[in-house]
Amino acid sequence: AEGHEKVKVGMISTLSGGGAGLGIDVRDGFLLAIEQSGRQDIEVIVEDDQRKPDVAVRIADRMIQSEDVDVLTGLIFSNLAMAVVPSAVAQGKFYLSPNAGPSALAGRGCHPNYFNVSWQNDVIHEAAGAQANTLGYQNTFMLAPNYPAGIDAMNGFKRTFSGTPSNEILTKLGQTDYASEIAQIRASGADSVFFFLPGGMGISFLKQYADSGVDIPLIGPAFSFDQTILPAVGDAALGVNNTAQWSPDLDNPTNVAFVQSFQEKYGRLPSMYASQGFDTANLLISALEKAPVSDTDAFRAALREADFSSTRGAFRFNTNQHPIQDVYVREVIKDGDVFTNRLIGTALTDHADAYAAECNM
Amino acid sequence: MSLLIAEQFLNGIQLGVMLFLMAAGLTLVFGVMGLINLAHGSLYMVGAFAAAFVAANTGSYLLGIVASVVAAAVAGVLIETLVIRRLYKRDHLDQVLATFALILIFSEGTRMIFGSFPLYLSIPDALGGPITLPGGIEYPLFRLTLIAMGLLVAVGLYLLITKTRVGMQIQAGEADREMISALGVDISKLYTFVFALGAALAGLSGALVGTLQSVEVGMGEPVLIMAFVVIVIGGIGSIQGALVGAVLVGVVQTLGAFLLPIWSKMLFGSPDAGAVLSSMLIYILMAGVLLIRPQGLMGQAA
Amino acid sequence: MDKAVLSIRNLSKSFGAIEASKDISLDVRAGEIHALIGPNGAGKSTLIQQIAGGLRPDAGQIVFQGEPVTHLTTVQRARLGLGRSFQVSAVVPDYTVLENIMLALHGRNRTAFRLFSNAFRDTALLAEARRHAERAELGDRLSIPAAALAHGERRLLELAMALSLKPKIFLLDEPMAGLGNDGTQRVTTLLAQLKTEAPILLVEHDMDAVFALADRISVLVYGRVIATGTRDEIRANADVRRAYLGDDEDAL
Amino acid sequence: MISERYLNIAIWVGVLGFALYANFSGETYWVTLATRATIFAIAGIGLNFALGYGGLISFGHAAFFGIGGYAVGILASHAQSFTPIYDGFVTIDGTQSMVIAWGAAVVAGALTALLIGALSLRTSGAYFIMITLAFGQMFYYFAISWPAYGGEDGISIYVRNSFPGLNTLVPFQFFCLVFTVLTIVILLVRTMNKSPFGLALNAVRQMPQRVETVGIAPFKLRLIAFVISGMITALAGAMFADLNRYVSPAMFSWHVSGEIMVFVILGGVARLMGPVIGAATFVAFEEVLGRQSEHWLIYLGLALLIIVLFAKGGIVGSLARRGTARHG
Amino acid sequence: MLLEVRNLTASYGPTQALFDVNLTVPKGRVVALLGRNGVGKSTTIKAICRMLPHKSGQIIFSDQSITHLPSHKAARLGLGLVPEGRRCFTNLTVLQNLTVAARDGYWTFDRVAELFPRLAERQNQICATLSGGEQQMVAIGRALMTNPRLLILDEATEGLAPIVRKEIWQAVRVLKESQGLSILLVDKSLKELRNIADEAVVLHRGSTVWQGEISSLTDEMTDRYIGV
Ligand SMILES: Nc1ncnc2c1ncn2[C@@H]1O[C@H](COP(=O)(O)OP(=O)(O)OP(=O)(O)O)[C@@H](O)[C@H]1O
Ligand SMILES: Nc1ncnc2c1ncn2[C@@H]1O[C@H](COP(=O)(O)OP(=O)(O)OP(=O)(O)O)[C@@H](O)[C@H]1O
Ligand SMILES: [Mg+2]
Ligand SMILES: [Mg+2]
Repeated sequence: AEGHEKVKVGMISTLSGGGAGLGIDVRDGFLLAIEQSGRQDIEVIVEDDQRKPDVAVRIADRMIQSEDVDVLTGLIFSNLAMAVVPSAVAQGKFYLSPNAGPSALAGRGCHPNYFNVSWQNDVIHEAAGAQANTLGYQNTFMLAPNYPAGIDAMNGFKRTFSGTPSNEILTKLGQTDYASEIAQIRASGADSVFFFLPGGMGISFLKQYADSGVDIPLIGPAFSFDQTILPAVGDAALGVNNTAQWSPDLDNPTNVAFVQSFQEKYGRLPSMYASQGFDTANLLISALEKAPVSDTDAFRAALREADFSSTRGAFRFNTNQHPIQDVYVREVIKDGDVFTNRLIGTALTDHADAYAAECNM
Repeated sequence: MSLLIAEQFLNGIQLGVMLFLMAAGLTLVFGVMGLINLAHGSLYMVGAFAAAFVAANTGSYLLGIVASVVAAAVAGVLIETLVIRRLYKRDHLDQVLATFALILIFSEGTRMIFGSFPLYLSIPDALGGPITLPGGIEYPLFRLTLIAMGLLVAVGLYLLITKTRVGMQIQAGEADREMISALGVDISKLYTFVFALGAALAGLSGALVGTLQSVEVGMGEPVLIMAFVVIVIGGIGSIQGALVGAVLVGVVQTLGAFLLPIWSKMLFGSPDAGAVLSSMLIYILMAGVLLIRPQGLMGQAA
Repeated sequence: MDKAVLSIRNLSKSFGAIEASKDISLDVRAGEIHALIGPNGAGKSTLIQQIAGGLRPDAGQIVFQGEPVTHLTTVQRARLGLGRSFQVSAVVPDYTVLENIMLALHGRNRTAFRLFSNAFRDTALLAEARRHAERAELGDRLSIPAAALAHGERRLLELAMALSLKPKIFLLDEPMAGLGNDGTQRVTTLLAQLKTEAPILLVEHDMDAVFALADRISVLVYGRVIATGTRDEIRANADVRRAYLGDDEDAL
Repeated sequence: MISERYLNIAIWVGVLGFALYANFSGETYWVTLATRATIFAIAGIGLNFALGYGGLISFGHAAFFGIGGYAVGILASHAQSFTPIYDGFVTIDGTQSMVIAWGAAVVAGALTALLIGALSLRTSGAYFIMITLAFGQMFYYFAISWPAYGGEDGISIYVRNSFPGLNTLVPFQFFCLVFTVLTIVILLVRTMNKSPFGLALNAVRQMPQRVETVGIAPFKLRLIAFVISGMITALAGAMFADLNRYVSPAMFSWHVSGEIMVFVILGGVARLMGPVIGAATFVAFEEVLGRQSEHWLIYLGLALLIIVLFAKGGIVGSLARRGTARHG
Repeated sequence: MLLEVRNLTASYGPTQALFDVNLTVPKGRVVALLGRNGVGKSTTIKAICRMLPHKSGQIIFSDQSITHLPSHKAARLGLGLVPEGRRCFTNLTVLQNLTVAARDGYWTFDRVAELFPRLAERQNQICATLSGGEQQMVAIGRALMTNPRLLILDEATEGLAPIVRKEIWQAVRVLKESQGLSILLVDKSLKELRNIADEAVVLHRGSTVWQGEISSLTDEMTDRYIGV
């Protein structure tokens, strides 16, 4: 990066194929913050990874080898992050994660150039466990797809949950019919259902659950209740408690301004992913104000300070450069014609992930 | 427990009929015309999107369903006359590649029109909620409707293929296109019709099943693979086979996902092995069936 | 009888209710052409297939050069020297005449699983292939793909492949079908020569050829051998006339 | 129309020339792209051996690609964490050596192909297509849900494996290695196709009953071809792992099987260099179109469609007449 | 004149198979197409039935040019083809094969069954498993059931037992006499053809060399062009 003053940011995100909605929101939030900063010296190159690890790697190679970017960001999915991040940071680039937080990168695999601006994967589920305690649930029926993030979800929930799970079911990744699981839920006698089913799986499950007539309350991470998905689920999601580090009605000035300007610019409500993209960009800008990216150590220190005002309120980095933050509980409501979330409480305060101790940096 | 197993068995059959419905269009196009149409899933998606779009704008679910059939059939006619028609004489390979290309075009095209976010399509009030079956099991009415539709389609297709001359002509066309045409049958027009019918069925099932699931770009892909699995297990060219295959897959999948983790927990103290196995189960089933009967359950020996 | 190269003993085969072979016994002796005739659907091709190994008999024995071969696969039988031609031409369509014959030669020499030598390097083998082609009067069609041959020429190629296997017996299913008059003539001459190399079991509907060539004839009707004998015996046999030849003398 | 032989040489020179040019003009990333294309080409050549010559339309070659990748990934991950893979009466350690890891990948590919082939080759036609797809899917779901090696998160190989005498981290050196392998594979396949085995294999595609009656067992022919094919594709998978320094279940997905098939058909089925030009074209499309628009897949789709419909015999087929007769 | 072919040429890809074929089939006559193996008899028939892309020349069927018609339209005008190599629909049953393209007229399943009792016996058997001769019967029956005005038989008696062949020739004679059906046929047995055909067309290397009454075909001609 010697010589030129510009900062090049390479954003690799999922913009086509399944899961594109998430990537698009991260990108839009990120670009909004850059635009609002008015800084012309930040050049953002956006590329689509199609949710394929090898494509992400190829783009990362190009950004590093030929476009000479300084900072990488944008990946949505943990498996893509695992494909790109280790080798990118090994080559001396900075990586700011706007969404994925695999445990491998939070614990033993942590790296001085890797910063997570969203959450470690387990955290949102830990909050759900805590909320289950608050609601007095004793035996919760647990449901998640059979892949690492699903297993992390189960573990995260159980880490804070003080009752005993009535059953834990790992479904096939990409499953679309849940009649069988719903029958088991009905027969289980559980007092609540915790589920982590991102994307289309969650939509299918919620619709079918609502139609089945089973009325055991649901609880889950925000992923199935986010603004990218809610319009497609509709009534079926109403009233469900879900946990997230952000909510559109969080009452702090940064957030109020963010929600309003995002709506103005893009004509839709921002999602949690949009807020993460926005925060990531603001973190970057805050650090650039203190040190040029070419001065690696100073820039890294500046990032570590996290001297920016986050849409989610208080934000600081732990030793493993993952956030310490509050995680909230939200409830799905219908506001006029629009389905959205309302803040109803805080599940975890100043919460840090469970892997920080394993990270020796 | 045994009551739950009984209910799961029912769920399996229900899933099976739903799979048949998803596979119905493909049964016609792949099973009878012998065309490997990877774009089947795209037509399924077209149907679902058309239904969601029309239902949202008119407020009528029924109109949405009609739209799904029409849109998919129109797409079918277009695909057939522009692309597929040139491929009958080619081998399976070119068909695979061309229809693979169609998947890309349809998926991205849909995304260009509707964006990347899932669409809303929900069960109409008249069909919503569970009803109580004799025997005391509560079962969603909409699922029962799907079963009825699936069976209806099965019977209709069966009659079309085996009892009508059109059905015979299609099959003859698969064996020797040039010859059936030399005997005076306009096989091109017939194939366009059949392909459009297959597309319409795909679209219909996309709308119906999409109502229960999520309407999003890419929703057709798992359907595509499942549909192929179902048809191959049943035996290519046999409607009854496809139905039997679908129900077998449905039951094995449902009971497997239910029982394997339980057994694995009893045997090894952890449900993991069972969960791993159950996610591979239908493919194992398919490989197993083909090893014992290389031409599928009801297929004719080549 | 002592010189039977191939003996079929009490062979039976049914497809559901259709009994295609019923307790068939017959011998093919060294040096003879044994013709197998009979109405359509009598079970001739089915019998040939059972001998060649494509179909498994329900009951009975096939003895080839004194060894029972009933349990062997087609490939194993081909290697023992059962050379077969098909009723419907089955040559490799994209291959030229020469390539088709070379394929047969590599099969015969058991060199087909050599991965790293050139199939066309061996000049002796190439010369042999040309010889076989010439015998089947395809000498000037060597580099024509089989698909582009006329129907009749394809039959000749079929024969050329069979004879290049140097079999111990030829099983020929309607080699004259589709041949014109001169073609039939040529094949007739060729077969007459071939029988000195190995006996022939010949299925054919061309009675001129059969009566010109066959040393003995067996007549199959509804899966059963109703008569075996010399040409004259068969020609005179009333049952055969009724079931197969028809009474019209001048058609023969 | 030019002779296929010259076209083949032109393709070979073209790929090499592109990489040389890229390297000496400092476009490191283009070298990486050329490496990617070369590796895909090898995967395609593997498939082409079964599909083009043997008529075995496998829709499950991702299984071999993935197995090759995982062989390298697993060995490397054990080497990185200094834990043995197996510690019974013998101890098997991981390795960071390409020679050993790639060799292991080829052996693993052969064994997998032997297993899948022995079972699948009992079927034919569309059934074969689908049963190979089923096996591919089995591997895919197994890899995703089996937690030992990362599940869907895959395995990161932090440092590319090493090769004696080379610094494999230098993109151009790695390219040279991969390109040499490609050249050897091409020559091997060419030899095998002209051998008696090739003669019989190409025949069994068209007329199996004939091959049988000349005393050659079709099943054995096909199985050998399938195993060779699997080995070549597994080798490509191994190199792909080293290229990306990462393996994941995505390598097993049916999209990968489809893409490998696209290389073959695009370039020209049963053409020696078909997969090479097919893979190169695909990588170029992906790169050029991918930068144009978020909706680049639609253009890729259209391009593929036009090629299938109007360029019969793929790129090689429409540029070159059939190579001279075998005994030419 | 029911069928008239003028200066027909045709190719398979780069190789030309027909150079200059001329022939006529008058109404109610049986015309034999003669020539050695590979001279282009089957190619001529394929061209008439519009199964080969058109090259040049004219094909006129009952006063209408069919030179550019697609094959199914030509067939509907009344061409009934029994192709070389039978080409039964192997995945259909005998009964289905016969009815799949049937058109109304004299020929019904019952009449075909009378001609070939074997087919009635096997009506529900899948064609793939029929014997060669049985398949040939299906091919003939199938063409008859389209009730054509011109029946085209390309080696239709190939592989049939002598007794069946005689029956077929007998039937052909009946068709001609009782129904005035016109017939174009290729067969290898000149002896049998002489008994039934009225006229002959002789092809040599893709060109017509002679057409006339079959009775006036000289031995010299047959020696030279057909080979007896
Ligand atoms: N797989 C099968 N299933 C049912 N029937 C069969 C099968 N194979 C053959 N057949 C029947 O067995 C009988 C004998 O058939 P085969 O082919 O041996 O006759 P063929 O004597 O060779 O007659 P042709 O002279 O007409 O060729 C026929 O009636 C045929 O329909
Ligand atoms: N599909 C094809 N591709 C290329 N050439 C062909 C093809 N079919 C036939 N030919 C060639 O065209 C010429 C005429 O063939 P055709 O089949 O018309 O002959 P025929 O007179 O019917 O002979 P036969 O009596 O053997 O049936 C032959 O030289 C043959 O090699
Ligand atoms: Mg026969
Ligand atoms: Mg002919």
